[in-house]
Amino acid sequence: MVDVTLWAGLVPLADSQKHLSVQASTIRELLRKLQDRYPGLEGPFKNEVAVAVNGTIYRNDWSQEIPDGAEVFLMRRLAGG
Amino acid sequence: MSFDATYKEKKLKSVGTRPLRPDGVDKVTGRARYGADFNMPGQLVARVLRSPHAHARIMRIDVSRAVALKGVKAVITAADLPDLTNGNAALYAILDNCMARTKAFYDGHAVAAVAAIDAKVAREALKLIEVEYDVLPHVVDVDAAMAPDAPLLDENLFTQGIDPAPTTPSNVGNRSEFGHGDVESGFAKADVIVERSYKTEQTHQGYIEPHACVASCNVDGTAEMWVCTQGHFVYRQTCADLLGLEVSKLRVTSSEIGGGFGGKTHVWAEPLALALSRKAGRPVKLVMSREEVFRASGPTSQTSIDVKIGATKDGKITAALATLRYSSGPYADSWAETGAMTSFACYDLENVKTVGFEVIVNRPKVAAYRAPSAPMAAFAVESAIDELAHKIGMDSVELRIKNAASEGSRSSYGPIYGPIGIGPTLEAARTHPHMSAPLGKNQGRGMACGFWFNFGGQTCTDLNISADGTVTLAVGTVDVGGSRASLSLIAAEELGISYDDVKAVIADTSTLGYNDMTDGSRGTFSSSMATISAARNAIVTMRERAALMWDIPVEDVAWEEGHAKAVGASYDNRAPLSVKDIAAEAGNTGGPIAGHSELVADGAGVSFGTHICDVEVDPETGATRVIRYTVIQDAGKAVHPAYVEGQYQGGAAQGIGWALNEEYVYGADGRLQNPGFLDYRIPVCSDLPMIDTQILEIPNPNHPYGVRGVGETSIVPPLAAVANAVSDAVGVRMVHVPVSPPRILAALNAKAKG
Amino acid sequence: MTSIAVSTTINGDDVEFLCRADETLLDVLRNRLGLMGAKEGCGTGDCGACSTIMDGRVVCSCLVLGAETEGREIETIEGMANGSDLHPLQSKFIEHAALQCGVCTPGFLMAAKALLAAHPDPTEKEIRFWLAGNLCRCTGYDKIVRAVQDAAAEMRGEGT
Amino acid sequence: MRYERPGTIEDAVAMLAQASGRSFVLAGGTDLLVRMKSDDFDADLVVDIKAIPGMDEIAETADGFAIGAAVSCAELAENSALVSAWPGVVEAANLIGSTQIQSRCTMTGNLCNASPAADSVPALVAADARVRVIGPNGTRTISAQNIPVGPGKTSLEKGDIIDAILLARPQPRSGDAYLRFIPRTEMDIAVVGVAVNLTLGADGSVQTARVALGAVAPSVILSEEAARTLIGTKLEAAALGALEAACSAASIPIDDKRGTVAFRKQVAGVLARRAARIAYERAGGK
Repeated sequence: MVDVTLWAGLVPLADSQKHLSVQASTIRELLRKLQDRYPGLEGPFKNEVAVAVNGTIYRNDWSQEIPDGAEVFLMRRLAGG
Repeated sequence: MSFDATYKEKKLKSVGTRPLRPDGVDKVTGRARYGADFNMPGQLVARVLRSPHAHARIMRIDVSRAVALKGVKAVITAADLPDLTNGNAALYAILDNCMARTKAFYDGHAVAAVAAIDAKVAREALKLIEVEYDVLPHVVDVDAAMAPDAPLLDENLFTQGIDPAPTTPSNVGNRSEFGHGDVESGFAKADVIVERSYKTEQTHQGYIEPHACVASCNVDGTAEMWVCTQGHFVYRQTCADLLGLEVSKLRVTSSEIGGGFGGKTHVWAEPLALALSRKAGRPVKLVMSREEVFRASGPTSQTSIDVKIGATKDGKITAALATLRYSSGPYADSWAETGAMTSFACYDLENVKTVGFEVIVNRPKVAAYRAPSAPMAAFAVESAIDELAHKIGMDSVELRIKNAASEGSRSSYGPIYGPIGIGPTLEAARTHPHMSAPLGKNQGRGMACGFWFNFGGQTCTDLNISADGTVTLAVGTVDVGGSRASLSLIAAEELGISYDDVKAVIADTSTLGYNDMTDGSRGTFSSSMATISAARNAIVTMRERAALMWDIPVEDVAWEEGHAKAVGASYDNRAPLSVKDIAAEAGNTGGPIAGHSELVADGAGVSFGTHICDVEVDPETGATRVIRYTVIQDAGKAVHPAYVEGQYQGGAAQGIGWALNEEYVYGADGRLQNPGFLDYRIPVCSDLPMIDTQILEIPNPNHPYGVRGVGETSIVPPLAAVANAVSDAVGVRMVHVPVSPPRILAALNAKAKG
Repeated sequence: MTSIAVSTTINGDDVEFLCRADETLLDVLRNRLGLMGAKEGCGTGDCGACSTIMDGRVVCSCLVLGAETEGREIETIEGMANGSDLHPLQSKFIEHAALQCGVCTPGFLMAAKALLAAHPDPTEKEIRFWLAGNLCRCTGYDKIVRAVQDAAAEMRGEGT
Repeated sequence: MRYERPGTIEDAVAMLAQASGRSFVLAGGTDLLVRMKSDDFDADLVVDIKAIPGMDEIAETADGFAIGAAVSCAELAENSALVSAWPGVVEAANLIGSTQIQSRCTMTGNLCNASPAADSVPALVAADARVRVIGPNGTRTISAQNIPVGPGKTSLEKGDIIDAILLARPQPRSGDAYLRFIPRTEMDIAVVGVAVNLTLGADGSVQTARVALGAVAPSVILSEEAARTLIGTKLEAAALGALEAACSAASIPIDDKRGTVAFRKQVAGVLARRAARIAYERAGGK
């Protein structure tokens, strides 16, 4: 199981839950399962989300594997300069 | 993803050297072509009519007299840009910002545009466009915009992120919150608490080249655009979306770019040039004036930040709290959220909370500027940390070292850190001779840390090997500061050939796959990854070709130091084949040899820097001179150290300007008072000392050579480093950036009065 | 409007052109003569990107009328190299990484050339104040000043 | 817009006098061409005076110096006699703009542009400079101080051209100085500017003083109150303190993008004190 923390903006779209547990081995699987559970997340997941896996932030590489017991944060994608 | 980006330690021959840049000769001879240096046959000149009002409803626009003027070929208003944004609020904001639809939201907001046979006719045509405005009350200040009685920009804006949701509209688009622990109990454990409010003024990236483009729409639905941009693929997508063009039919070529720093990540007038071309049926050149750049491109947020930090007597921070209010121009955005995420990222905190408020005001739409939002947050937090050190009588470097985040710390924005570089930059600062150099009369020293995320992103690269064994490297990330040199070094390293045998170019949108723009410090980080991947793919092909040339199994061909080598005792009389040897035979061994790569470069890794600044302040006038400055930052691996130093020095100089003199000044009428380089005061050559740099190289585990992005972090610490130095010199805590002479003198007078 | 016929010397060559009365030297160079090395960063004499040398003095070409150049000697960045030999300042700018985006570089080179003609051995302070009218937003000026110092030494025959 | 380059001052005056629309004299052009960039600006005639003989010369006469209206500020610094006679005037003129601007800008243009913040004007006023005006009705000589009458406005009439600025030969034991405040080290417009011109008696005490303040009023202030604080003194601390207070009191500035009222008043006093010291030393005072 992976423990996922949502950024505040996503919480209202996920039944007001900030922390969730999901069985997933890649970022893609994780996002798909969350979206299945909470269809409201589909919009933000399209191009607003970045995923921190054990502290490393991924913005595109949804094939990235999630080690068992990893700590995952869903963050807003930010602009750079 | 088949490409293995994991860092592997190895001896590097090309990477880390300082060869001459490939675009150098063009740039010192005047041959390099920037946005305004390109022309097309039959091209028209475009000009944009801009609102003189900070906030006004557009009642009527009559363009008939302009259209009738001889030499005018097209006039457009918002009516020529139908809303195709399909509910995408961010895209709608870009559309409305390009051309005001119902209201002009700031002084300089575009309301109409013309294309004419020359600049003189275009100028006359602007004067013939009649716009009837209903002038509305305006608000430009971030704090004033949050007041309950502030004029509303958008009657339908209800603050998100608040529970229960507000029932009345306001100028606050969103509230965001980050942190962990319990700050109240943390403050209860503190022996010392520092609490202050800070303000930073709006600044501009100040690139020397104004926005410029040449757009050409054809009747068959194809179009071309030459433009100065940090991301021609992104400009292509945005323009196609706004104008209803097919993405692949719009070919965008990036010119040489005369500076961007985030300001050329958004489109401004480019869609107008395309719309004018479409209407006129001729190519259109649009070059913004310097005044237009200041009034109508994308400056930073103005901010107002409260910070409270508590610590024990021995310097352990027990709680940290920040409330950050960032202006975003007329459209709600997420700049305060970024500030809230970065503000305490340097520290290992048990109890931390940050709250961000996004505030809309009658100023231009905010754009990214080098580590956007982080410098202001760092100014507030690093000023408070500095004050805390003074209050508990601890050295400010020691205090930071004691509280610095390290591997395993929970970041203030959520995740737990992997290996990070804040500690080593602080250790380097502690032992740097600058820290212990004596100071003279009226001089002060300040230091500060800074954090930025750094990005990777979608990247595509082509590496073509010519018949003579030389290599053309086509990349899709715009070169803003020497990346063609660093990427050539990477290709040379990977292939085992000479740097001089590699020629890197920036490909246009029709000749290479999609690339994200050059932002987030990603240019060299991600394109180097794609270049390594492309080179490795080319090596696979070259091994196959060598096997054919030798007529041996490919498994028996190894690649070492730029040569194919036959491995095994039976081949020991064969001389290795160089890239040149293999390339010469390419026609007969399967055709051209190339390596391609499409990947997402992820895992850029967060970045930290520590700066030290000495100033001298004239206590009678407040005049401040920076007399010594040192930048310490982790580069992972400096591919071309001279251009890494350049990034450190350039970011520091921009931050110094922000700290001392740069600011947007608005009149009571809501008009920008200083839209030019005369009164928007960026540092000139005589304002600065040499800027010393120390490059740390702690390999990034997610890049084959350990490279990290280096472009942005250097602008994060200077605001606080300079303000701390000034505060040290004058003995008064400076809380309003820029710490301009009138502010310093006012603070000194207040102190003298007690 | 009647155009004005102007005869002038640009980079040693006799040049004749027609321009309107309100056209600047920068407009003429860029739009009529195809000499695009001078850049318009501000149009008001504040950034120096359009610097050219007129009768031996460095000027902002955005603040000179085309018509005023009758009988003058103009030097632009396009004439700085001697054929295929770069001027020492040009070589040193590349060598010292004294440019990033490069849009200010032609202006800096023109101004620095005028500096070294007037002061072959300038101090760092003299360099910085002479070049204060040339804005650079990329480099923080550090490497530019070093490149000028090094070029000056080479031009004095002190080679490095 | 018409561009003319007459070869005589008479032709130039006639062109300007007969012009029907808005007409301008062009010398260095560093202000005029900036104004021309504005969409709101229109000119019908520009008269370039640089082809008129003598306009580009600094003439040294028995009475002093006649600085031609087209002499660039860079050229002022290259005239050693002028620099040694009026160092304050030359340093003020040399503070205008960048190296590039110095190659073109002129003191006469700085005066006629009538900006309250013009750097050379306080120095000219402190030096009691006069200007030679040639107009349709002949030649007259008037005080430089009387040329600017408010921001962007001069007392010159249609057809008038200033052909030279006249500086007297300085008195023995005299010295002048100009200081300004800008936030950066270069390229800024003065937030405050102060010029001081002193003549000392044989005993080293100040005999005559002229103190001119720039950027603190619609046009330059020649403060007699400030001058009086120095007369008879050797710039002792009390005298300098009185000078500082007098200059702050005489300043009637505004708040704008370049500075605040409080800042300008305070710094006017500080700069006056410092400029007075420099002028005093240049006059041979110790």
